[in-house]
Amino acid sequence: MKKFFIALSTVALVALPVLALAEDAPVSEMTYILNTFSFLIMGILVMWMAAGFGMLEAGLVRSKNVATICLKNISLFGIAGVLFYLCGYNLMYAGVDGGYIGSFGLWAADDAAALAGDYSAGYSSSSDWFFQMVFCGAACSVVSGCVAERIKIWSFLVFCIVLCGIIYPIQGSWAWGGGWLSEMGFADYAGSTLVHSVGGWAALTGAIILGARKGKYGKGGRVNPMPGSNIPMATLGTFILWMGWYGFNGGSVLALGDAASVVEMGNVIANTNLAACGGMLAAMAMVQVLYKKVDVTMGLNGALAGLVSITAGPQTPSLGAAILIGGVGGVLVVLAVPFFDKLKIDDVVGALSVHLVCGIWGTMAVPFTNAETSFMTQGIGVLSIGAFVIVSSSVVWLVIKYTIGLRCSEEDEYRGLDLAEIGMEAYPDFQTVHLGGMGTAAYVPDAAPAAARVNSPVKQN
Amino acid sequence: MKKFFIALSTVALVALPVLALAEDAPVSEMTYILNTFSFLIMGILVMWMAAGFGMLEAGLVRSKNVATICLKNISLFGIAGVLFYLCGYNLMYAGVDGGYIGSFGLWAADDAAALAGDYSAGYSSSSDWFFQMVFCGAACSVVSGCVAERIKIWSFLVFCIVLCGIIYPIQGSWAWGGGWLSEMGFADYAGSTLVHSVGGWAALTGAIILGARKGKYGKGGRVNPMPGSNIPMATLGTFILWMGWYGFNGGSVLALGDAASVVEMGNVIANTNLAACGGMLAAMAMVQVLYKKVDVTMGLNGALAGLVSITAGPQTPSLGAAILIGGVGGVLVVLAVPFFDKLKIDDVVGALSVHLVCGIWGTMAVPFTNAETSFMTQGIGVLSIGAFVIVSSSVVWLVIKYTIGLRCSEEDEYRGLDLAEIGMEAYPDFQTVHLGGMGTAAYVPDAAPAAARVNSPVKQN
Amino acid sequence: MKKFFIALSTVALVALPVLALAEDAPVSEMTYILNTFSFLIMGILVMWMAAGFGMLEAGLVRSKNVATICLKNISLFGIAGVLFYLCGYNLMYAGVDGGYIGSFGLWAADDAAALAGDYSAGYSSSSDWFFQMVFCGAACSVVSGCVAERIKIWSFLVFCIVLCGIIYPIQGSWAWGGGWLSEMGFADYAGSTLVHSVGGWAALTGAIILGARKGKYGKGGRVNPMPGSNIPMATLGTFILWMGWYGFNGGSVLALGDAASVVEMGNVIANTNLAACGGMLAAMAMVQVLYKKVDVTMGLNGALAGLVSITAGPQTPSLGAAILIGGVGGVLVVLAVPFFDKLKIDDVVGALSVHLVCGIWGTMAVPFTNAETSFMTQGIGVLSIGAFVIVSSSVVWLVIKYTIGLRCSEEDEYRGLDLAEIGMEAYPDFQTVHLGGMGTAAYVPDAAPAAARVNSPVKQN
Amino acid sequence: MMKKIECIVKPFKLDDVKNAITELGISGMTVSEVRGFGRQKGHTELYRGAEYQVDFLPKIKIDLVVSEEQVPAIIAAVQKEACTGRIGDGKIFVSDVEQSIRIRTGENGIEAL
Amino acid sequence: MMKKIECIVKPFKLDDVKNAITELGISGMTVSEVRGFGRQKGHTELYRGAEYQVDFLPKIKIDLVVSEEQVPAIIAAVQKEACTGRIGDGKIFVSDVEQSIRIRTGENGIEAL
Amino acid sequence: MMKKIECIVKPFKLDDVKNAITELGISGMTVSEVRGFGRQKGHTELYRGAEYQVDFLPKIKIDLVVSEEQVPAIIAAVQKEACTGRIGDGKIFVSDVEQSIRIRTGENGIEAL
Ligand SMILES: Nc1ncnc2c1ncn2[C@@H]1O[C@H](COP(=O)(O)OP(=O)(O)O)[C@@H](O)[C@H]1O
Ligand SMILES: Nc1ncnc2c1ncn2[C@@H]1O[C@H](COP(=O)(O)OP(=O)(O)O)[C@@H](O)[C@H]1O
Ligand SMILES: Nc1ncnc2c1ncn2[C@@H]1O[C@H](COP(=O)(O)OP(=O)(O)O)[C@@H](O)[C@H]1O
Repeated sequence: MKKFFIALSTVALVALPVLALAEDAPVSEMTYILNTFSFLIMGILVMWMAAGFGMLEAGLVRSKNVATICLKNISLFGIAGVLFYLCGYNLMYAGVDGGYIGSFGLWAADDAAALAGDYSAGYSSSSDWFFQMVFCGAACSVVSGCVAERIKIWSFLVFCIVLCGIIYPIQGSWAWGGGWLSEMGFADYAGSTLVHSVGGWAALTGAIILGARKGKYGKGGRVNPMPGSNIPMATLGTFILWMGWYGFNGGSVLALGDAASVVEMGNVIANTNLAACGGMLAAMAMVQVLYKKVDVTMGLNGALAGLVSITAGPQTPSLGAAILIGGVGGVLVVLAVPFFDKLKIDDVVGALSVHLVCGIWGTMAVPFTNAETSFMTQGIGVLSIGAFVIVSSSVVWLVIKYTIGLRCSEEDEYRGLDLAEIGMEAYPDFQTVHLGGMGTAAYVPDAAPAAARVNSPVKQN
Repeated sequence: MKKFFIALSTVALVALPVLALAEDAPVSEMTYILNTFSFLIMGILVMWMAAGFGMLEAGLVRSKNVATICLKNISLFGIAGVLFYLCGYNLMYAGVDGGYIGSFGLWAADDAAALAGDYSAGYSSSSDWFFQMVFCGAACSVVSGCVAERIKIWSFLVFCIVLCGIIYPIQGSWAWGGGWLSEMGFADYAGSTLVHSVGGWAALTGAIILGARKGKYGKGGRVNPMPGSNIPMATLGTFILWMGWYGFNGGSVLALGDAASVVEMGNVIANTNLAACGGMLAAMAMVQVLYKKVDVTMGLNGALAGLVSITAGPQTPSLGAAILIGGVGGVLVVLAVPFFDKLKIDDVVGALSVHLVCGIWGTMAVPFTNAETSFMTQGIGVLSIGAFVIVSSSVVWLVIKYTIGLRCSEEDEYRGLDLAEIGMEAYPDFQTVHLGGMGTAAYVPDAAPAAARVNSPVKQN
Repeated sequence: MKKFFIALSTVALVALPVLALAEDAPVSEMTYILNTFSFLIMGILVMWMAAGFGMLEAGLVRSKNVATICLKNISLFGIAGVLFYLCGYNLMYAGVDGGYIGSFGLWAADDAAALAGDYSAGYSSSSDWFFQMVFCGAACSVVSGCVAERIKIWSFLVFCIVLCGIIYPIQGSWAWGGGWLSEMGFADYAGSTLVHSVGGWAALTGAIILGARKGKYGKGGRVNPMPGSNIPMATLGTFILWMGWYGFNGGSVLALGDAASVVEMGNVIANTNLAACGGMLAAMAMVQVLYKKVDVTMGLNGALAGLVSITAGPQTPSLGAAILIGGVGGVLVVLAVPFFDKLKIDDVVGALSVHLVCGIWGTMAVPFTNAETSFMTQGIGVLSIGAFVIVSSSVVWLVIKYTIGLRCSEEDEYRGLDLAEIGMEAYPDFQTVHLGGMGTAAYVPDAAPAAARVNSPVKQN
Repeated sequence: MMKKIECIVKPFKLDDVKNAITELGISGMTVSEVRGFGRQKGHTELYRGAEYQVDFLPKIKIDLVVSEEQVPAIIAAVQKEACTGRIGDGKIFVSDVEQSIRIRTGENGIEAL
Repeated sequence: MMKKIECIVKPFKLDDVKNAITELGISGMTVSEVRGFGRQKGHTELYRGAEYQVDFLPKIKIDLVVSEEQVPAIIAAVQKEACTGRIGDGKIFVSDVEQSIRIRTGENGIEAL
Repeated sequence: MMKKIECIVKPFKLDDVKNAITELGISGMTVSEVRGFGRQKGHTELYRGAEYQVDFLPKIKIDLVVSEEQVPAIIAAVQKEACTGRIGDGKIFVSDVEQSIRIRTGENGIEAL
């Protein structure tokens, strides 16, 4: 229900008796300023998460696909901005009224009332647009990591256009836009479901329709690891995401102009932080126990898992509960990664385990600490949004597949998308290791149909 | 005219009828606090751009010059701070009064009035100093990328001292300091001209006086690419710059203490974002069409081009217009890069195309959406500042050249500045590729006079 | 005395006559909001320093230990969060009352008063908890860099638990918690002593008890450099730290709700910046003079030295004095690095020189610009905290050493902790240089007892 | 007599070749990354509006020192495994080795392999 | 008879040498990065207040297998192109190769080159 | 006659071997990084829940071209310095070199070394 700001008062949605009083008071200029400023600053932090996803993914793909993933991550953010202006915002927020969709149309700022001294809107319209837009970008970023290393760049960007312009806003209208799920009481504070699992479902259908990277799954269920090329970059990405998440959740208070909001913001940020701590430490402990080594990428994923888990309800738990909610997320991610591998769903960076699995967990965990929500309603939200995204994104992936094509050629996959699509190497000065047998840049040929290879004599390597 | 804060009211410069009323009201303590806080937070974001330039340039130079460019980027920011204290701020803002220059002298904070309860200054003096100082650093950063890979480090830093201490503040006084250009009505909201093209002009004269890197231009007009060594780092740099730009433009509202300012700030940030989107997507499309591949560095440059383009007037366009203004910038950058190469002006990171060309474009584009400006005045501003910087920076470059020397020896250039001047490698653990024929770390000897080589028998490689 | 917020008034500690008036006024809701928001935003910047330390250290260790240092840096921040909740905050702030220690117990938010309209607490409790917690993380980060490349990861994390949960909060209670040092008038504005030199002392005892890396010190006092693997990453880390430091010092005003606080915040941020500039430029000049080259890592350390130096008193100096205070720090660091090497105390990233030496210097320099402090009291603070941390951390290090062990085996040290403890390479795609004679990944065998080598036949390389 | 066999193969064939060789009972080899120039042409790369030719392609060189009688079997195995039928599959060169020493034991000749 | 020519040259000479060799009609070569130790002394580097000597300098090794009669021309070409007249220009070593196979076709001897 | 000595050693032994060789009056060598496969087994790495075997271990190859009479002394020196007594210490291979040229001067044979 959050994110649908009721303009009469900045505090209408905060269920605290003391505020009954405030609800009738007109919004003051100071409140208007602070609410707006919060949207802008917190929105800037959320934008920063695009860089975090970019660095995380650049660190976790092999060096031959690094430039491509960089380009994807920055250009999807560009697409999110343009599409949210062209149709996304209005589809999500304009006249949803308990229904299933907003209206089509360019978005335009309108702050005439505020400039005339009526601050009842609560915040400037651009600041709200900006804050909502950056969330849309985050959903896209989830997809890019999962389908990396084999998808054609323009095909991916076309998918992003539809995701940002149509899929994300329609489902978003159901809860945050004041649609049917919001009426029902579905609670997703900052987007465990609306952002993370939406990205996750779209990534899941994409990964299935694309298929696994060549050589990832060997004979007899063998999983061939394809280690990421730059661990400190992945760590930096995680730090950036962690930082940005303070804005993601903290900004979702949607107000700063009264004491209750700022108290809530403090709680949200403290809980967000401790959920990340819990997720990371739980994942590290789990990996140490299971594998006798601490896989650093699992630790990173654990932190993100904690963050995703708390996102549906960061305002209600105590700090201890936040650690637990995050911690369960951290455990889930360690179990989910090999699970998806067993299903031969090839998720390059662990996006499904982090964003989809923990997005669901986080949403379902809300009723533990929030008496106003029910498992039933939360489940309906998770399922309906899941179903919608699975169907709609599958259609889009398939249309792309049978028109401009989705997957690069096997040769291009072997050479790497950087050379094939960008004509550039990410690290041209460095001698990179191509020793197949070292498991790194491995191309395990048992997965490659010999015929295919013989038919394309030009690009061979 | 912006940046010259008229102390009577925080809103005096915002031309909105409703504010006529506010103009006479005394500045409240809250307004004073918020204005100051905005300067500080937005200034921190602008400072962060120094890191963005550093990472962008570290990613786009060859590995043998990476440590040097890192050092240059962080030390120029140190120089900007010290020089803006020693003389820059006062030259730019103290007693310009419609003239051509401020006064010499150390800057010192003076907030006695505010501490005594008179908030008419509008913000604390240190916060203003800090916000203006970080802009000065940005102008220097533009230069460093363009003249990279061949300039001696101390010579570069000497140039920075003059740029930060003298050239930047003098021209800055003309518009933001309340000098003659501001009286004329020249509009440069956050510095398309005053910051970016100033850096661009200084870089241009530097690049010409220094000459191209050895081997960059072959016989018969052939351009030998020297690819940057670390694309994800360049991408990170672009993300950082994008993030910092919200502060660059958003902070240039110069106020946060009233609703009109915060509405403007929202519009500025949304427009800034969409101009970057437009620039990036236009550049990517353009490159795809021209070269059949998406050059990721062009995409990055496109985003920056969009940002520079909107900077002169981010408050007036609609979102659609912002996309267009940025988009034209993106197209310009794709055309400008080979253009400068044709002129054999060797710009290592594309700083001229981004900051100079789009800085001019952005300034000239203001009248399209801002009725209070004219193409004539804008042109006068661009030309007069251009002329001043060209002349003054040429003098400085030449003085350095004929005293301590500007360019490293050919041998040092071949070995890389990291070994020659820093005595250190940026990536000592990595085996770097020196296969000349691969176009990477290439030293194309047809550009090297044999005699020169024979005369320096000690440092040969 | 700072950091111990007297709830009656947000400005009680700012010694300005004009505020006598304000002291009696009740805290307004706006003041409450702004104070809280300042804690949150500035706290986010301080959290970001954890990433800065991570990148700095990842850049300054050899590639074979990079993944491990990344994991350590992110997980120590997780530990800081959990421990500060479990016992740290209350030990530091609950009922210290001029004494030596607070009380044990979980921390929990309590904002009932504010929600009921009584804003005398001055800020929300979670925001305060968050802001204090991130400082605790910073102290840990100092340790990790110093003892890198040879300490076992779980042993290090156990130490962090004790440091965050017990050592840091106890000594913190003495000054910031309102304990005996604060009663005495000891001044440490943002933690030159309480954070940086605490980390430094703990690192010092750790480095001594661990011993130097194998091969670091050769026969006849020869120092074998082991260059860091990624200079741009180290530079990025420094930029991040610099940025975060604005929050570290600026947030330590502990208030934003009145003009005096925000004026102070402006001064703090400007001084913080110029101290960094001074430190960096002084270190660079010093290195150039001493070694005829500009060692970039010394420049980076110089900037950090300036930041640490100003941290004890960033509110009182003029800008010029801030440059000097930072500049002395920069000189100290250049002298301290070889000094510790002479003592054969192996500090991988220069943490002792930066955080310990300059932490002491900064604390002792406060009386130069702050008449309310005395060298005597400052000295007592430095010595008492130093003594406490030396003793307590030595005990912890030794207990770990004789229980689970502290140092990895010689073989693991040679292979690198990444393979030994994480089972992963930080840069698996890159061919790394193992040419011992190049001084890079060198393992100088004269330091390795032959017997030890023969006894472990399995893991040989 | 001992022979040195140098095989230059496409990088992704390393695993197959290694397996085939070890199946012949050869227990050691030394591998290095090289760049090959040959009939197989390189590719063009693009950087900031300028295209350039990259002539050298990544290849793997496998060095084997073996006893003379093993040579034909090894050649056959390498050729079988490394062959894709397309240009650039690589070469096998054979030359004499006079002496071999195992450093650890000082063993000599065939025993050292 | 076939010969193997190993040329160790300064890295920036690779292009010139490659061009000169291909002009002689040689269509293949294998290149690797090596570090050379020789009369040409290394340089000192500085790290955090301690200087150290780097003895090994980057060099390029070019391996060519050619027919015996081409050897003198190649040696002459390489020497001409790779020579700067200063210490460290490198070496050319020639040795016997007994057998050559083109993996793709199985061709043998001179035809395989 | 000239001989080529190829030594494959553990990376951290490079310095010692280099020093021992230079003490014998040899003034040049060429070093490259290689990966060795042999009796010394590799190690397992872990990545995101899947373990895998890394078979190839980093080794250093030192190439020396020397006059025939120096060979025994060099072999002895290398063996002494590079030996740790544990599996994977490496090998020394010796073969013929027919001709040597110093590019800078055009000197030939032993003088070129
Ligand atoms: N004469 C040669 N000497 C040394 N190496 C060669 C020679 N000819 C080819 N090679 C190596 O063999 C590789 C493959 O050769 P190429 O001519 O491209 O195709 P093919 O193996 O099908 O003949 C080259 O990349 C190069 O590494
Ligand atoms: N005896 C040798 N065996 C193998 N390589 C050698 C030998 N001597 C020199 N080299 C290689 O040749 C390169 C150049 O040798 P150097 O003695 O420095 O100068 P020059 O070529 O002028 O004699 C060395 O860096 C090394 O790679
Ligand atoms: N037959 C061979 N041909 C080429 N190189 C070999 C051969 N056998 C071993 N090597 C090299 O020698 C190294 C050490 O050999 P290994 O069998 O592991 O131990 P040891 O040297 O103790 O016999 C290997 O890693 C490999 O690089």
